Amino acid sequence: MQTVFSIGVDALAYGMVLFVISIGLSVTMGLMRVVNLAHGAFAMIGGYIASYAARDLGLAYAVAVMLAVAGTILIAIPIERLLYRRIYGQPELTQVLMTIGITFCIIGIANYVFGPTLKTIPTPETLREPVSLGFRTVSSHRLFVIACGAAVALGLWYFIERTAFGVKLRAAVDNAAMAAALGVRTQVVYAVSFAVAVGLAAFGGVVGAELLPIEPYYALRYMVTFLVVVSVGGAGSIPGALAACLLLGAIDTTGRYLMPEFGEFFFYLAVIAIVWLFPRGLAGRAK
Amino acid sequence: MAMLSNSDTLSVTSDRRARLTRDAVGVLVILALGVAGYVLFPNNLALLTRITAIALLVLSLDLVTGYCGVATLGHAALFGAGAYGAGIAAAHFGITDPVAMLAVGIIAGSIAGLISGVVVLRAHGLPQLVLSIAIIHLAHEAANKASGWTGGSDGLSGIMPDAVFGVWQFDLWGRTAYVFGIVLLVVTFVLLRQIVRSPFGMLCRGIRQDPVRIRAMGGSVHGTLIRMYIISGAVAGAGGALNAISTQVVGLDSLSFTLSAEALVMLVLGGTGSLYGALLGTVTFLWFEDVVSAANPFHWLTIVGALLIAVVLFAPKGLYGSLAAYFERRGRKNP
Amino acid sequence: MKKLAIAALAAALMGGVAHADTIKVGVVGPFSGPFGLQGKNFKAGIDAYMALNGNTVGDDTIEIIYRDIPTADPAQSKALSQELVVKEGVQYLAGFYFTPDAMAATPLLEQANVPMVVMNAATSAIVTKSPYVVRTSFTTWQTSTPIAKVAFDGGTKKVISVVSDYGPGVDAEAAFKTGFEAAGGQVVEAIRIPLQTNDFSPIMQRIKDSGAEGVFAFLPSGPTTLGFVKAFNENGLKEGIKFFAPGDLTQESDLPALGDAALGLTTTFHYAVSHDSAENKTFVEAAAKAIGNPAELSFPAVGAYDGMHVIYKMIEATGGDQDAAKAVEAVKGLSWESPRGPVTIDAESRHITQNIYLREVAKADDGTYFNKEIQTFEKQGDPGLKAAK
Amino acid sequence: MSAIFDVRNLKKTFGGLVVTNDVSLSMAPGDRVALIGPNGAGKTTFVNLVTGNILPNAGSVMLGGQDVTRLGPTERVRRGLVRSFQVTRLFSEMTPEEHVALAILQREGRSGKMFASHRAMPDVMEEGHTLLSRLGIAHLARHRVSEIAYGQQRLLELSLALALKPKVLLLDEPAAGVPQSDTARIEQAIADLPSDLAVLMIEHDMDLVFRFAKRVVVLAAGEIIFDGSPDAVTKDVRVRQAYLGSYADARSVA
Repeated sequence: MQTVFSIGVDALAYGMVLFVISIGLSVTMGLMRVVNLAHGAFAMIGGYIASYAARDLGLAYAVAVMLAVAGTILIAIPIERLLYRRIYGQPELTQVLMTIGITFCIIGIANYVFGPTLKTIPTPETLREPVSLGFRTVSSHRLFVIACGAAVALGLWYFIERTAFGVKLRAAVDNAAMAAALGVRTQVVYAVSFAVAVGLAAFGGVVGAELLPIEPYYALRYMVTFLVVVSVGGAGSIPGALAACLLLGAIDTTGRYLMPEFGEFFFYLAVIAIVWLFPRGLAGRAK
Repeated sequence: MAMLSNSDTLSVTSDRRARLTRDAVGVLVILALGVAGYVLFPNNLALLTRITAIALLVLSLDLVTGYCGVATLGHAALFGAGAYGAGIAAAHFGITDPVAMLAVGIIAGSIAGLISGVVVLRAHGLPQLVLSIAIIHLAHEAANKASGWTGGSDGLSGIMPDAVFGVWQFDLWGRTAYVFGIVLLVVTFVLLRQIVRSPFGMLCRGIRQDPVRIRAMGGSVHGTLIRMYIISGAVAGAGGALNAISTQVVGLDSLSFTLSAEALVMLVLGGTGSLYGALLGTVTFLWFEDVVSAANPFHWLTIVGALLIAVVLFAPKGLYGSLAAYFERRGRKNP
Repeated sequence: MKKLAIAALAAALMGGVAHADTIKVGVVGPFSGPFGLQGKNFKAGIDAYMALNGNTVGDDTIEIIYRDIPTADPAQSKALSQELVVKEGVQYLAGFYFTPDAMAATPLLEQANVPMVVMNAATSAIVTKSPYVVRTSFTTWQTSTPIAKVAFDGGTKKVISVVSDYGPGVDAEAAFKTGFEAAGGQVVEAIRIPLQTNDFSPIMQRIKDSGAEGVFAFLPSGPTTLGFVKAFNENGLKEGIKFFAPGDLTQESDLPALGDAALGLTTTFHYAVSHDSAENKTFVEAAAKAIGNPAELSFPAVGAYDGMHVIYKMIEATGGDQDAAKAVEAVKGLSWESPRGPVTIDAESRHITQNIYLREVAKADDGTYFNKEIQTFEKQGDPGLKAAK
Repeated sequence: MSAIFDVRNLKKTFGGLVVTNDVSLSMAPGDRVALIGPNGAGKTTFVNLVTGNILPNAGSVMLGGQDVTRLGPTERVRRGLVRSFQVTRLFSEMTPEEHVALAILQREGRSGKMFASHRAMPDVMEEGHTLLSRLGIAHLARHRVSEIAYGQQRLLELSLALALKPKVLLLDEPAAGVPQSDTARIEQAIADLPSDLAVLMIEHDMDLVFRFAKRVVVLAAGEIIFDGSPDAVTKDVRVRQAYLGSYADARSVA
């Protein structure tokens, strides 16, 4: 029984890490209809900035996180203006080509600037201490990530469903021409959503770095995982992404505990089963 | 009425002639490039053979992605099945005749195509992409687990193909392998030209553009796509077998997500929905990669990335698509 | 071009030098991609050797040609090796980080009359694939066997083994199991985990539940190792369960990222950057200069450095002529003082016989981490070849 | 004459909402029936039920005496129940010639052929050409659909349906979106439809309905409230109520 709880905690923590890192991709893919394979690259940029700020400059963790988010958005703005703007509304395959190209470039530059070694982001003392849950201990960092996941989910939900900007965003997504006719400046809406998505990527990259460490190939290594999680959840749906992350996290963790040899099989068979049952994703909307 | 049917039959024959001419030109271009490769780069035949094998994979991907509109990032499963099929036949069952190995590869590829098709066609769009990713990972893991048969991560070695038709030995310079590959490519290309222009090919293109319309015409969408997937598997399987025969080794990379993604990149680079686009994309990407990675083995990835971005910005229909559109425009301006 | 050739010819005739050739060495390795750091170490080792020993042997100038294979890809390795031989005309093939890449190129050697000097790939069987293969690195069996003895002698009787599910991992598992059970210990469970593993918590739970007193681990360097070691600490396993591994896991370039989590981990390996000898000081100084960032230096560099030593000896013996058999024959039984300690190329297996050291990760006064050598197992051959027979 | 097309007591609910309730409609070969009704009357649902894109909760669809209620859309097409779309659904990168050839080959079960070209099949080419000539678009046979005018696309849509040689034809607003200058062509084409074909046309344009139909069926709120001659329909109290009522509703909403 204790083992079951223990696995449950691990599964929840892993699922939340996946959620925090992937949710930004869900925004770009679901709301902006861009297959953004460079999502991991932006998460990586965030990680590098935070690592540099916290480790080399010795800044506090919270400051490093904020710097990472702001810095990544700053880097992303010209990329959005020059490159992404050309692929809004283009066929998916064109978007794939462009964003893979961007990913390659960012990897190359990161490799050149920061070198190929792993970069860590020093966490404050309080996040390093193990916390006792009675039946086991977990690192407080994991609890922090779970809390971040919950906060992001709520915040994003509020942002999209309850704010004036969210209304504009949804209008622009459903019918860009109509929204433009109603006076919504769709270019601005897209730019802001892109910034939000990139900011979330950077945030996820930083808080998830304990599990998915920062190195130049981060951007490619975890691309598939992000893509799978978002698509299984149904792109653009926050509850869907959350459900997918928790479900896949649970299946992955349990599978790896019960039969570690077949961990990969468990995960991908589960993916096939879920998509088979929900061909549009867990919370997929009909087109 | 008589006049009409008369002129119709006339146009039928002249059409056929025009088509045959165009096909002949296509084949001649490939052959000419093949010979040019042999003469100009006699020391690069191993690379050229590898390009040929990958070209078969990209052609095969074009059949389902370009002609049928199926998005997949797991197409290497078909290629790998062919490679391992041919490799296992040679290493474990003593089937070392290259043509027989090719046949085994084609059959293995077709079966993999059938299985992939059944799974992948269950969903559309992103979830479809994810299904294909799941397939390639499962295939990769399965091959890793079955190391008794596949050699696992060490790769399957001990593939010693006989001489082609008992005459041409596979040599160090890779001449035999190269000619074998080019012949295979030309034969495949001719067959595929037929298929994509046949009623079946038309049906596939129709499905890509509007499956609802095809159903309203009484056409079977799923059945047609599955058939195309099997054909695609045969082509990819042939590519895999060629790779196994020419390099005499099969590694897990031939069943990898990376190879699948690269194949898709090459296809989109060249232009989807055209066999020429698939070929052009493969040659451009692999040649470019070879040149820049030899020039700078440490930072070539950045340059490849820049190339991909440039293609999207300046040739959004892919290299071949944009070239064709350019010439069409010019042709119209000065007829 | 033509003019140049004529000029060269004229120079050769007038100078009357009979043999001033350029001898090319083709080096295949992962110079970009996720394993780019290892390839960088190859280059650092080679550069260091050539900086210290010059780029000529006799009258011949040595030229290195690099070819990149980012991840294990035997077909590509074969194609590139073939290209190196027929197009570039290399007399020696070297490098090879991954076993499948080395294996794929071995069938070429006899036909091409080219020796292969393996600078890393660590599966025992490679040297049996062709009589022209010489290895200057190590095998997983060689580095994993001593740790079994260390574990047993240290009082650990029950061990769970956790390895990544690929060739080297399976080798390590077998090597440890053989050594540990021969000593009288028991491997209570042997787990193979997929290469792609992000979250190790469930594995840690599994280790806890197994009731073992120690864990033997083998994983590829980089994120996987980091994740494993971190999870080992975070889940509180460090108290109570002992950690054993070959030294790949605590390679110097990963230590800064591992940080305090790695402190106290014991591993056995053939080389530590901190090895205390004059040869090593010279080597580290030159290699650090070559690689740029000294923190990136790790074991593939020494494999490459010694590999170059072997190649130089081969060129010396053949006088620059292309004669693979003679070249290989010349280095059989060759002994020298490597930066890692005294080494010999075993005449029978053509694999390197060397000292294996027990090390512990420690923190230096300046806050950096290093592998501190605490015990030496002298003149270790490769037990893997015997095991395979 | 026996019914070629017979819908009995068709019912469909979405959740708790009844969209089609107990609808029955029968047609004989040669019938020209118009189906009209205010917006939201359930016409689209009715078409989807008949073509098999959605399955009914109750009731049956008979085609040529056979029950096809449980068959999928493709199978119904193969048995002679063909529809056209309100908004053209054509393959923008293909030519009219290819469209028609594909439909003919599909009808004859030859669309799976891999090693032949339709252009090398004189029978297909001739039938296709005849069909396109009849609708006056033969001169466009080799232009891409994306390059031809919308009115001509509507004609192609119609010729596609005809190429399938249907027994029952469902025309979903065949003149919708067509510029005034082209409607005459389309009307002519409809008037020239084979006389043994049963045609059900869904249409808003009452002028067209009156010129075309021998019989009018009115669907309102998911039920058939009128089935009779065009003359009688304007005088029917329930029809007036349904239309005027919905007009009043529309006013109040606006």
